[in-house]
Amino acid sequence: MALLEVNDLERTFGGIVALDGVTFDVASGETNVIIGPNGAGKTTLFNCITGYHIPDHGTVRFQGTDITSTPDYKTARTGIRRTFQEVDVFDELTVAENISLGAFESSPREMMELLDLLDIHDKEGSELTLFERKRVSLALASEGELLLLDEVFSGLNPTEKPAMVGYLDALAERKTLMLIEHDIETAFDLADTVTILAQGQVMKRGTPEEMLDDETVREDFLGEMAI
Amino acid sequence: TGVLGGGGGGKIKLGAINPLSGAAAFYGELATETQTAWKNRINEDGGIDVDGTQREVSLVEYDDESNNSAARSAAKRLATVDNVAMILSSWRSTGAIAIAPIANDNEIPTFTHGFTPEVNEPGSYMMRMTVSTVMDAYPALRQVQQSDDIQNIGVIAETGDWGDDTLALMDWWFDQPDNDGGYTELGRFSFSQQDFSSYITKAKRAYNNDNIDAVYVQTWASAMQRFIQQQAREGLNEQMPILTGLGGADYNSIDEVGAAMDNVYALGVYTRLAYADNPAIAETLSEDALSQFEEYKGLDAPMHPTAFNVYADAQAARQGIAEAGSTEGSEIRDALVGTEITTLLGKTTINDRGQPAIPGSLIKFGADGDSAVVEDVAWSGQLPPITSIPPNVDL
Amino acid sequence: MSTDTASGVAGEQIDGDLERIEWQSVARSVGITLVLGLLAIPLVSASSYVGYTALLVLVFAVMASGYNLMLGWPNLLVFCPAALAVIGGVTSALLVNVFGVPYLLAMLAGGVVAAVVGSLVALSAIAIGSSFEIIIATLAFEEIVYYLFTNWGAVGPTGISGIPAPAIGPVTFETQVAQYLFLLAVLTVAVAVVATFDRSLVGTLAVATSENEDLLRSIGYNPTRYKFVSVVVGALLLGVGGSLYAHVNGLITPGGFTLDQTVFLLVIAVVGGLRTVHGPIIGAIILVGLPEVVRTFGLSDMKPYIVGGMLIVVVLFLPRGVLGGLYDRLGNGGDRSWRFWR
Amino acid sequence: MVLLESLVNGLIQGSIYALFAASFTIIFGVMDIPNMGHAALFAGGAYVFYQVTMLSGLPWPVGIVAAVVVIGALGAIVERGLLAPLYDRSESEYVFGVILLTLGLARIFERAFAQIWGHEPHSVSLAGLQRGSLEAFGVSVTTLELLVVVFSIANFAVLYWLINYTNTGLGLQAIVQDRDLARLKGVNVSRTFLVAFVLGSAMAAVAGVMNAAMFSLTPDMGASLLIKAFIVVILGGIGRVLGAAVAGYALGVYEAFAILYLSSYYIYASEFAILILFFLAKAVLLDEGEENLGAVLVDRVRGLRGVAR
Amino acid sequence: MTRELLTVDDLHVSYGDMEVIRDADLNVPAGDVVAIVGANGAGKTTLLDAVAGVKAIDSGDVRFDGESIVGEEPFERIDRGLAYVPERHRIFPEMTVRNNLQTAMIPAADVSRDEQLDRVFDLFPILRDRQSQVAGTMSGGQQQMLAIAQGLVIDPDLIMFDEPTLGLAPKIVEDIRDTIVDISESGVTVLLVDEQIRMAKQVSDRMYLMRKNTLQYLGERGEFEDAYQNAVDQVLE
Ligand SMILES: Nc1ncnc2c1ncn2[C@@H]1O[C@H](COP(=O)(O)OP(=O)(O)OP(=O)(O)O)[C@@H](O)[C@H]1O
Ligand SMILES: Nc1ncnc2c1ncn2[C@@H]1O[C@H](COP(=O)(O)OP(=O)(O)OP(=O)(O)O)[C@@H](O)[C@H]1O
Ligand SMILES: [Mg+2]
Ligand SMILES: [Mg+2]
Repeated sequence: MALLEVNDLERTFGGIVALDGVTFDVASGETNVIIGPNGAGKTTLFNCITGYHIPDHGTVRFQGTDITSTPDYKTARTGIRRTFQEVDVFDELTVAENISLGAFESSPREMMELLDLLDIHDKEGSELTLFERKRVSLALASEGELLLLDEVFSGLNPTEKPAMVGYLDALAERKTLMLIEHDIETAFDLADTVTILAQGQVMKRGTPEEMLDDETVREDFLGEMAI
Repeated sequence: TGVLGGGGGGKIKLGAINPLSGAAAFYGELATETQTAWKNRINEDGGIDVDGTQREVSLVEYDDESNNSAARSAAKRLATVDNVAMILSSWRSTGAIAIAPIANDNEIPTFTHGFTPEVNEPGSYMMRMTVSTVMDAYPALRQVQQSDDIQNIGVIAETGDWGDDTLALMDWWFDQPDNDGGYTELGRFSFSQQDFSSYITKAKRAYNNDNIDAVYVQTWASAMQRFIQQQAREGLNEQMPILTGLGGADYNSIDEVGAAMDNVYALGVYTRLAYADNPAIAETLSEDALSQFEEYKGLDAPMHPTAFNVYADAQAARQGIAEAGSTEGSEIRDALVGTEITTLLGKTTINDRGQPAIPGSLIKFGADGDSAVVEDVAWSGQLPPITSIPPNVDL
Repeated sequence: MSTDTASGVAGEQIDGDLERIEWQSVARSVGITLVLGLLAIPLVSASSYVGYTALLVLVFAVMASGYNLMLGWPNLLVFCPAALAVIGGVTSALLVNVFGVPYLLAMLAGGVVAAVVGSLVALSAIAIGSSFEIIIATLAFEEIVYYLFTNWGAVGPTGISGIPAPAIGPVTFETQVAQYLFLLAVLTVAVAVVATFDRSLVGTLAVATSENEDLLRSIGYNPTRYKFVSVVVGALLLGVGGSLYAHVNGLITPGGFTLDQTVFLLVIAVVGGLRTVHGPIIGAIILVGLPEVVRTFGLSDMKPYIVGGMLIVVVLFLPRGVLGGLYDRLGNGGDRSWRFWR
Repeated sequence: MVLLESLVNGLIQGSIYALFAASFTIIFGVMDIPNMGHAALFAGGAYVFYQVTMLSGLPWPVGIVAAVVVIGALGAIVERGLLAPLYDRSESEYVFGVILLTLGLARIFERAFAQIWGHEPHSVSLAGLQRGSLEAFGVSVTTLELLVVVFSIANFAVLYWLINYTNTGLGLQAIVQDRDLARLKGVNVSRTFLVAFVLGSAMAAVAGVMNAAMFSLTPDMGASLLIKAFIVVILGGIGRVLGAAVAGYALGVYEAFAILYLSSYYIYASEFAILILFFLAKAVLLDEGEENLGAVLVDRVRGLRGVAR
Repeated sequence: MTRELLTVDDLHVSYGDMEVIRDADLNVPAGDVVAIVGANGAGKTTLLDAVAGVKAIDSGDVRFDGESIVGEEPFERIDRGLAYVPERHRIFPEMTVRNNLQTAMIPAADVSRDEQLDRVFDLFPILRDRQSQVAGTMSGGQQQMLAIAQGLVIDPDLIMFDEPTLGLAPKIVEDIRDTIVDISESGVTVLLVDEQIRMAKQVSDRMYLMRKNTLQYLGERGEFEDAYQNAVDQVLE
């Protein structure tokens, strides 16, 4: 049984169709990367899976249970955690406090060790650099079974990206990851499977290699930089 | 400086709680000025004769900010820190309730302007010379009874205790078998109401449907003035009289209302003094009152009905202290209750509940060109001390 | 342990257990209140007027502590503390006057009724969501409470008077010193409640709701819940405070609990320092005491200038209130709630 | 007949609300400054007018100009000197700060007015407009009332144009949303805010003169209007000028008709109850641009149910 | 000799006690694309903020078209033709897309508004479709496009981009790159801050490295490869 089953999701905002019948599965342990043009509906998909938005139509099942209209704070407790495209941490709390709030079962220390946050455990959220914020928000999101990460690489520089890949690799050993990413190169390094979302629909799913082999995909979605 | 408490041999300490800020600040300022003028006059004359010694008066005044808690702390402070012999004036009703326990516990006779059945219990140290809203309505109701033209009245009253009591009185009055006529409640409004046109529209409709022949409006002076002006502007005054009580509190600005006063009946208790030149009004005032009023005019005190009333309170206080020959609160109270007190308002008695029986008259106004004139005295006599509804005094 | 020393990181700071409340720090807050309160007794008994003022300070400190819970932690701009207080006061006064219920029970009932009403206020405020709409809706609610009470025969515009002094069993607190001690005891309990809330996970989460609700939801907490708890606990304290007010003064009038009173409580809370445990006490001392100082110096005429000027100065130079400002000066963050395991 | 008259009454009452609310809209609704001192500016304008015309005997246009200039300048001082330092604060600190600070100012101003001009009500005459009256269909209104209606509508029209069709208005909206970005995008932040605040103050001054001419002049003349203005602006939707105009008139008309049909105690209570229901309904139905009502409702109900978790 | 449109001389900028930019010199020739690369927190954004006038400087000089603009408010600089697209799609979230663009045009007194709107809409057709959408509800990438459009809409002489491709899909990144080349060819000078470096290399005529608060000149087009490798080595060490 797949860990996450998304079936025929639809979501509109006024006249804008953000999701238009999205169906796919994510197997336990898999790292799935979602790519696609801006406004394709990627973030909306995460919002619908977590219950942040309620889809107009379709179902989301997690570990076999229907969670379609479970509110977000409950899905978070059942094991789906996410980061936001706009990196968010609690500005008035220290790193250690932030992470303690996020962790229910595992020890905050372990998480901080994993993400190299021990040294800055007493910095306040508002004092952090982007990379540090990203790590803290990753830590906040890492308690679940399934982690939905929205553009974790964006804004990181060439030295930071490999480090982030390292963190995600470590997480991927224990968790199932879904990443939204525009940085094709980095994303494909991590991906077991890739999903292309465009205009609210799944265009193609496959391994990174399959994607790179596909002429139209390359042309329409990957751009020359990925080649 | 030899200023001891009420019991000592130095100056007699009197307290004053006046609203110097907040909604009622205007009245508070009048009170301050009047009390100061009174005190200066007394002290120039050598003070009050207390059991053979002439003692000067000193005043300790606090602002009650037109607010109960502040009134209460002020009373507490006067009672416990300043040890005053008496307290003069507190403008508001709920303020009077707030200070009543302090006055009673500390046995400090207190003159208040608030109308409050709650404080008018037997043995109360809270007393007043002012008419209450309930007393206010009494001459108007008599007028309804006597007049052939006015059978049913529409009543418009403030939201709040005074309005409630007015309506309660109306209920009781028209329930009495001897009193014919009736009333219709036309609406309540808040103290700060500025625009009365909707109420007037409603009154007009009732009048045109023959449901009412006049309106009785219960409110304070400024709002009353606005009401009268707006009703006059509707061209309604000629047809439909306005009856109002308000103890005639401050129609001293009638000049500003002018001809709008046409066909208005207002209760004069202290207002009358302002029209003392008018022979018909002078008729209703006693010799004593007139001569004391002459004296008042010689003071540096405001020519305002509220000021007349504050002055009367102070006169009563003086009489009480002199008669008791003591600055002991309980003795002053004993001297005051049931005794005939002479002030510029005329001869008044205060009963055990602190309620006055006081002379008054119902003045009917008319117009002369642009200005208002006294047309008629519709009723004149002693207002009974109504202490509860139904009144336990025969009206 | 060795890793700790190696990286210079104390274990406790990192492995803090959010569910565990540090009772020591709560006890410290309570202790400070109690000791300073008791130290002030000579002042209270020496002059009956200072004593009377001290009673008011304590009553307002209890009410403002409750209000501070709504304002300070989740930053919910609920503008009807006076309504909640008067509900508590009226409930307790009627229970004692009409039904002869023992005072302590009546006081708790006042708190509970206020809390029940507060829960409706909380739910509405949470549903409404936008700050200014919450302000107006709760103001409107306060007006409605005022109209209902003035219109209700049992209360009416002149309110309820002749309310007996607080009592426990056969002991009635008649004298000022006795009343002071009783009020101090209640305030101490209130401080304990606030401090516990502050050091608890719930308090920290309430703060977090004011910062970022979406993030909070994404890690499994429902912000609604923490806002709700803050308002309900706050309402409980306000109700108890209202009951104290009624029984200490012997009188409670609906007209005394309208916008002016709400603003007064707001000013106490903000001047003292929002989101601080002792701020409301400091605020009450300043705002109840100031007019008396003004009176003593014969500056009654100047009072609006003094109070107005003080508000302006506090806002401009001490935005976190007197106590908040002090903590900032001291640089230790004071008892800011989320420092819960330090 | 009565209905027509009530409608007229309501419109006039509404105009008074609207008159006050109009100047308040720009300061509170658009600039997000919950100015508790607005009633003081309102009364201040009237006092300046009173001083200039009634006490100094100058003609009324001079009085109007003086009111506008003096109160406008006062507004400028308040905005620059006291409010500007608060703009950088976090939202809750800002809201509390502005409320408390302007409350303090209101106390000071009210007291100062009372000390200078006394507590007693004064009447002011505005070109004798109170006297003239018009009559149609048996309903009579004074020229002044008509002028007030026209003036408040004109105020709203000007504001509407200013907010939606001018650079200043656009700049204002931008500043309120993101001050730093607005500055970065080239909005002259301090000038725009100053201009708007001064404009709001000056409008309040003229409104105060009219109100005083209609009724009477006291230091706390605007106090009861302030809360109505808050209601009107928020009911109309923060930043929505036309919304505020409609809400102002709706409130006036509601009160005029409520007097006819409702037991009077309940007029205000019902008004407030309707207000709360309106906010609740609005929160449930129009959730920040969401158009999927069903989903929003489900969301909300769930949010509330979550309390019990 | 090319004219220097923007010159920064001996610039010092700090936050509180912390000096973030020390002794920076920068020359941007008219018509060129100049890129600044460097690690996070190096001070690139601060430099652009200082040039745009939103961050006060400690000392040094900033000249635009020969005149010193130190002390001028941002609106004065924009009126001179200096546009700035800040990092991380800063837009006005509660305004419509159209009003966002209108707001950006406030200080540019002499541009023809409708024409400019048309021009940016042609560049980003999605914005034309979404003119009346509330900007904050658009996707991250769409917001970034709007932010870029806000810069272009005033028809500037010099436009500064701070990481313009952040969060954009690869295809759009290429579009943006082409746009930069296009506008540069039409005579607009571009100052580009980019972390991707790859794009900076492709489009720029001149490149600087910002490192530990100092600005280091890397060279002209054609010289980048070595200089870049050097720079990367330095950063990594
Ligand atoms: N709350 C909303 N209201 C209106 N439209 C919305 C809302 N949220 C998303 N949209 C629209 O739905 C579409 C999908 O947006 P979404 O944020 O899911 O895109 P995305 O794939 O994450 O894009 P990006 O890569 O740029 O972040 C976009 O056209 C966006 O404008
Ligand atoms: N508002 C601020 N207050 C204090 N320090 C700041 C502030 N903004 C930036 N800094 C500090 O200034 C330094 C330079 O920041 P800047 O944002 O200019 O770097 P950058 O090169 O643009 O980095 P990035 O690649 O992350 O955008 C950093 O160390 C940062 O922490
Ligand atoms: Mg997205
Ligand atoms: Mg940067």
